[in-house]
Amino acid sequence: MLKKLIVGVLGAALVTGASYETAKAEDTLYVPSLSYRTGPFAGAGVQIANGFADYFAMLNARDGGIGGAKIIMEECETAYNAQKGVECYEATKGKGALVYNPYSTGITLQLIPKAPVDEIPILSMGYGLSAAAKGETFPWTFTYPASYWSQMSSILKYIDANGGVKGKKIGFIYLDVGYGKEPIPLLEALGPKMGFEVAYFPVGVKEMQAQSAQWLNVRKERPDWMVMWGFGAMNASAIKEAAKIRYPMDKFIGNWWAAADVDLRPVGESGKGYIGANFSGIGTDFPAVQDMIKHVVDAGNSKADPADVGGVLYNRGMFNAVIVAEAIAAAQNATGKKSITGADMRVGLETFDLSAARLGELGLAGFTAPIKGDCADHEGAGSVFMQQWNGSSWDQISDPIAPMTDEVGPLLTDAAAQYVSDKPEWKTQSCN
Amino acid sequence: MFYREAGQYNTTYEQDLQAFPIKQDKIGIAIWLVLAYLFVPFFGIPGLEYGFAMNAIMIPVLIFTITTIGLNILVGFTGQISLGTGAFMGVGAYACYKLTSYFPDTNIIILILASGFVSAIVGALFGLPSLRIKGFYLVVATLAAQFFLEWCFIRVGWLYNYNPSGAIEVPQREVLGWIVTGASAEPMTRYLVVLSILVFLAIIAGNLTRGRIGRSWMMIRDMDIAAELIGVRPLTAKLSAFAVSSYFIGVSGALMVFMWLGAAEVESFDVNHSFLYLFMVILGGLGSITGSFMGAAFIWTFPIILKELGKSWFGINATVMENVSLVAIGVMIVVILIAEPHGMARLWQIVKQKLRIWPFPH
Amino acid sequence: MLDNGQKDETLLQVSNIEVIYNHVILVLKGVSLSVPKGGITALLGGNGAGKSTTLKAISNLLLSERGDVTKGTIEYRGKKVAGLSPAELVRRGVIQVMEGRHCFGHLTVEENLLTGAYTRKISRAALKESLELVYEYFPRLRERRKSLAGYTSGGEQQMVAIGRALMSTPETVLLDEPSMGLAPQLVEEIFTIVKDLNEKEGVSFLLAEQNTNVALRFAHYGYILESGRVVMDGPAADLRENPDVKEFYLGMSDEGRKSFRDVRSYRRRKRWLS
Amino acid sequence: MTDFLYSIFVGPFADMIALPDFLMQVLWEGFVAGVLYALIALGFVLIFKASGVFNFAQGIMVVFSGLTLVGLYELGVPAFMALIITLGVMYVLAFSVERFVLRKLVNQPDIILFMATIGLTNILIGLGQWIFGGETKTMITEQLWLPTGSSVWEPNGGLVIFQHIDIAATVIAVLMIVGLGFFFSYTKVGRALRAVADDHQASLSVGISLNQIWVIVWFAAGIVALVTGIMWGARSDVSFSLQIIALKALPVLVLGGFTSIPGAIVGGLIIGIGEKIFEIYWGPLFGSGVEGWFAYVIALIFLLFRPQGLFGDKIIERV
Amino acid sequence: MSTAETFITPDGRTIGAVMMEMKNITLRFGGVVAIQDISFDIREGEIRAIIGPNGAGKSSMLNVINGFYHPQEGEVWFRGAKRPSMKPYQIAKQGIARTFQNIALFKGMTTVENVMTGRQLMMKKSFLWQMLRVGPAMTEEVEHRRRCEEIIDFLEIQHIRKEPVGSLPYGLQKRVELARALAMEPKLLLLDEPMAGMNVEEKEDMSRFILDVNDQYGTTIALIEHDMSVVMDLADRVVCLDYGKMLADGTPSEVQKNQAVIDAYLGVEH
Repeated sequence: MLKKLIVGVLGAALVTGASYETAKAEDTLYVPSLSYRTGPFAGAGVQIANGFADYFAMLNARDGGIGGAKIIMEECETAYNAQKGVECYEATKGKGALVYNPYSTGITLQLIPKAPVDEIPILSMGYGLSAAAKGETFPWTFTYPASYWSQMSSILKYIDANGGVKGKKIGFIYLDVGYGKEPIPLLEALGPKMGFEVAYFPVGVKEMQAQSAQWLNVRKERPDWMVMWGFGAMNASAIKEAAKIRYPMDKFIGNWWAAADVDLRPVGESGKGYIGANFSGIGTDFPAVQDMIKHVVDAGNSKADPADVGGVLYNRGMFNAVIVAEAIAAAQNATGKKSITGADMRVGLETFDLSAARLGELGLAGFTAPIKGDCADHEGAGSVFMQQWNGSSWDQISDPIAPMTDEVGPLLTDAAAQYVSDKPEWKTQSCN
Repeated sequence: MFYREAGQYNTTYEQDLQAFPIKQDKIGIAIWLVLAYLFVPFFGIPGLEYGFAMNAIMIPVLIFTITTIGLNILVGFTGQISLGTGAFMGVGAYACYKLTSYFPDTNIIILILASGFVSAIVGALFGLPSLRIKGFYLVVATLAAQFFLEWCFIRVGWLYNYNPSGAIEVPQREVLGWIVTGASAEPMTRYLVVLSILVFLAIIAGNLTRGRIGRSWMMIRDMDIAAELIGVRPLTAKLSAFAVSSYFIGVSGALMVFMWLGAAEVESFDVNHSFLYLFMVILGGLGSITGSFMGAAFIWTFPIILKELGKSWFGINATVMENVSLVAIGVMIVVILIAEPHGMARLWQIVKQKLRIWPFPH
Repeated sequence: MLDNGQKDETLLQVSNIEVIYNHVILVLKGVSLSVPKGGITALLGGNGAGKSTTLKAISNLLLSERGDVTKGTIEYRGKKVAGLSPAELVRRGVIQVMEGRHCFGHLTVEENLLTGAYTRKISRAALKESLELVYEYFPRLRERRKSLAGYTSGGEQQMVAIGRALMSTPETVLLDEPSMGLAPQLVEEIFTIVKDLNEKEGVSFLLAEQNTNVALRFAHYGYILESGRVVMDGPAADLRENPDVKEFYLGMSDEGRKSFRDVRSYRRRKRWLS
Repeated sequence: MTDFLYSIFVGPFADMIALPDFLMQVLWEGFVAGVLYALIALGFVLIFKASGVFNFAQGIMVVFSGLTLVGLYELGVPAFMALIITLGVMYVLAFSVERFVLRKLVNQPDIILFMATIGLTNILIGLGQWIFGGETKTMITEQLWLPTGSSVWEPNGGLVIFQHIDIAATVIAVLMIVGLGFFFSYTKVGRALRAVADDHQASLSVGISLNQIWVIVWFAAGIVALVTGIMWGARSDVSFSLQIIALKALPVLVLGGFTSIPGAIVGGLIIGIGEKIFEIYWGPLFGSGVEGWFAYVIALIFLLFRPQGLFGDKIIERV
Repeated sequence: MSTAETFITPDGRTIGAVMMEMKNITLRFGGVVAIQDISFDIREGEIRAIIGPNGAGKSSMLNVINGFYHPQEGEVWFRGAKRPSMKPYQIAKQGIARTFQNIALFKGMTTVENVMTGRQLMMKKSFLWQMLRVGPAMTEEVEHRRRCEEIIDFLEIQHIRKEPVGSLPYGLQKRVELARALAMEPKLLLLDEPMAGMNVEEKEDMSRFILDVNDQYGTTIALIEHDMSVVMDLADRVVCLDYGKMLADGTPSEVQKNQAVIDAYLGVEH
């Protein structure tokens, strides 16, 4: 018994060692995917991971990779757990990882200081630390297409355009962890300026599915608008509770992690009218998505349920892959190498330019607003559009709304300064 | 054959009271120490990439060993079940974070060791109910600690310096010119620091458990009423167990964030982690310091090994293996409890017994 | 009443059993006895002599206390008992009344009695009939049928325990220490009922008892157990007259016995010599 | 200072009086939550009474049963067929637990058994995720003929909303408790269950098979878990995060006592209503989110004064 | 009974002054009366037996003496002073040790560790020294270990010194328990059925140990025992309880002749 165990362990160690060797073959691009198909947020994690994986599989199948180099995409299961996140990071970084997409604010925060040391950039696409949008302070971190603060400012603009924000009370219901608390400084800064009042409704991770107290409080506070920073099982529960207290759905806006098909499907008809922010197109009408269906899904190489293809989170996972792929291409152009490094990738991300024309070439015309980043701007001034749930699917109801860059920018600068204030050794870059 | 104590006699009580009275054990420990101090820091684990071996295996395993020893003092030696381990680690981590911001120039290792005292106080405070209640009721009390503390970590902004991200981020600190915390710290440095703290604490744990105080804990565990009638003060015994246990756990929490994770929010201290540490104690062996090493190493590396095995041998994806390892650990807990409640430590002893008489069957 | 000469059918035959608790503690070291049909057989001895263990070995309740019969056999009506569950034994007519009046305290007296019929698959009418029979023997229980067993007196609890066993229409009852903690008159009362049951209903009893005096007055045959061994056995009447029994168990006469006080020097010497 | 005292001792009550309909709503929400806590606690009590096992896995059993039901439905099994199969699964679970865990751990210290049920929790989480995936699933409320929608009561211009599913949950919980009560009081097996709860040895001696009884109680607890899973799932979907909420049953038990069914119910209602009231009216003083620990801290304080719970028997220690 | 400072037993042994006096003790559990209005004393240096049928309240009485139960009524006097309500560990400090009816050894420890627990109260070295386990802590540990080894030697259990007590035979466990109590160097030793379940030979051994302890260390002993021959031989005075009530108190021969005792316990033909 014991002998077998020892043999097994030794064998496993050898195999583990061996598997590191294989990844370093010629002309490949290694992209790790820190996914979570288990754990409390698996519902969202599965969709994102599928979209992310399928796009690279499609590129490999259709174009033979990027610039002639095959993409090796490897998933590592984090279960949305910070400790497992470190393990995954360590397990993959040695294989020539180009970029990390942690998909968890907790893991992102852990990786931010590591990125400059290991010289592997982080792309926290629409999550993570808002301040990381400041490229001068955070040379290695990117938040394309927008930071949480930018998103919140877009949402405020939407509210302002639909009945005005002045004198209104905005209820902010959020998952009571780092992620949910991110926009609070912005709300507190903008509230007095724009003349609105905020009521906060935190939802503990444990109470994600028992929110009746929060919604009773909503009933008591009677906010004019509700904005939600939720995730996972919290979203559907919140919308259900809102329906229960008969909160008007068209005054209830979820951020881009609280406006997916998986969130609204359980709610169904009673969620009709609920509004969500989004930055990635919905549906399968885009040629790129069609290619994915053709080359990957129909070929049986996808883990995704065909019904989920084109869904909000699937497409977002794909969009993440698009950004990575475009940045790789940019890096290849800049360096002239087929096989690039993490440092090259950073250059690619800093010269990232997803124009409307390029979107068209990619088969994603109208999928998202153009994004252009540079050395100083790591969020690309991304716009969000609003979508509304019609009881069974999402309809886009607004054009892309640009963030209030003037308002958000200084706040981001302050936050970035605060982040490095107690880190004397922090490496910044100068962008002039 | 290899493990015989024949011919070794202890002629004084001092000799008999040593931690490892048998010569082979002394040699064994020496080999382990040489490996840990001279081999691993330079070569990592053979067959594994160095950074991975250090950051994903060695450092966390050492840190969790401290946690496990701490929890074992409470559960294994004193018989008081706690499901608040995760939160007590959090107390250590947040305490250390606050200390670093108040004393930026103090040696970080001293701060880490000092932060344990904060969690020791908090632990003793939440241990107070154990004087009146025991068994499952105490489980509920420790859950109260767990959830209340978790709430504090979120709600009390002072704890994370009102950081907008709500997380604690580790500053870079140097000791004698070596960077020991922060992302720039070399894995080797961090490993050696953690290892030394572990060795130091393990010796203390070993000493305590073999002496008067350890006996008073075990008396409470084995038969609290008899212990009281023989003259153990339940107050002192239980609270000292809670305090010492929480000290270890707090130090390990500080180490976890400062030497390993680099940044942490409340998720790293939630109740699921409390279960994980309890599993380490049970599988390793209740009431065994050696077992704590085994339990921590096993529970931490098992899913990693399983994941690799699944991927490279059977082509099974990580998701399935994640669930398989959940089930497997669950099954192992049940099996160990049925077959050998003293866990892997006891199995190891049996192996040693067998070695002692090898090659003869009896 | 069983006449001395009359040799009846043997119901229970225990041959040379050894019992170990927790794999280490040897409690019985070769106990043999037999219980004839229609008799009251007494198992006598002090605390810890192994009386209860013997009964539990027979009724197979040992397993639940980590005890194990490691040697010897127990046969009931010629069939080996080993491997049968306690429930199966009850079905075959062997039921134990446990020491210390193990009543179900949160059940009423009547419910307690009803649990005795758990193994029987019978109609309500038959159940009622059995209940009536028990109440006939224990009129006190009829009065208290609705009260919780936990609130009844020690004697009543002992009656409940015996009555509950009767509900299974047993052939043999293993009765463990019925007199424990009871006032003398109550002991008398209970033993009288036992005798009645034996004579009128034909129930055989194997009785473990510390109170040698009472036991020998009501039993037909007795075994004396000491430290897990049968040291003496014989018809009750003979045992009562036996001088050793008189001295050690009936507490009479004190002559010719070595005092425990003298043991010191004697044992010391022995130790030095050996 | 006076402001502070006011906000603790006067303000909340003034709020309550000012909006009586809102108070009603709070009480109702608390009541429904309490019913669900009570149901989980009930599962605990059943098992604890009969086998002395403190079944930590009761919470995950709720999730697992709900997940199995919905998972089967999603695989195309008709709703009621899925319900029956789920019952079968819960029976198999009960049987396996008795066969492979309880039977092997007879006479071990309680704490060992407790830890074994934590191991069981891990197994069920792994199996559930493995077979049915980790996504949040929608309870098949309508397919099981459970009501949806709500009714409104408007006392003096106020507004109190009653969800039909909540009413149904209450009714079903009451029916189930009455049913269990009947089963325990008037059936042979029920009597045997109570007998086992009182005294294992004596039950064995009268021919009650403990193994059989354990299967029955674990199965009964499984049924209770399934009902809880359906009701809770209908309120807020089935996902693994429910497991942590299910831990709230522990403070409920502390309040009610581990062995008392009425205790579980009363304890559930006290915790359910208490934490809602506290969260809504006093929560803001603490920065809200107090629901997460309120129940535990109340239980902790309660433990210090009455360790045996509201309905438990006083513990006399012996040597 | 004489109230003089000392008196001579029929065996010719000299018994000292009253050490402990129980005055009108009543103990109830809920509604159940375990001990009802019982008074008796224990004198310095004597062997005092408490007899009575099971459930008579004997063990409860020991539990009152060592402070585990607090009687609702009555007083306990110890060495001429009324004893205030105390915690068991405080009473242990006064020099009262005991063994238990259902062996209460620490099952997770070895024999020598169990015996060492008896020295707990005498070990003083601070936490810090304990942590380091060198210098004074080690000296102390060795010193007490030596005393324990003496007791182990005295009770002839050297061969099981390093065995976990859980796996020892019953008789040896009883002996280890006695060793543990002796390690406390008690002034009053309470023995709860020290010979239950032993054969004659083991009983003889145990008798010898009890007498030696009484003799060599001058320890006062109060014991509960069922085996009447042992009681009659060892005890200087016997008190007989029945159902919480006192039946008799006196020398063994007096008690043996008492009609109430015979009726309730010893049993004789009617």
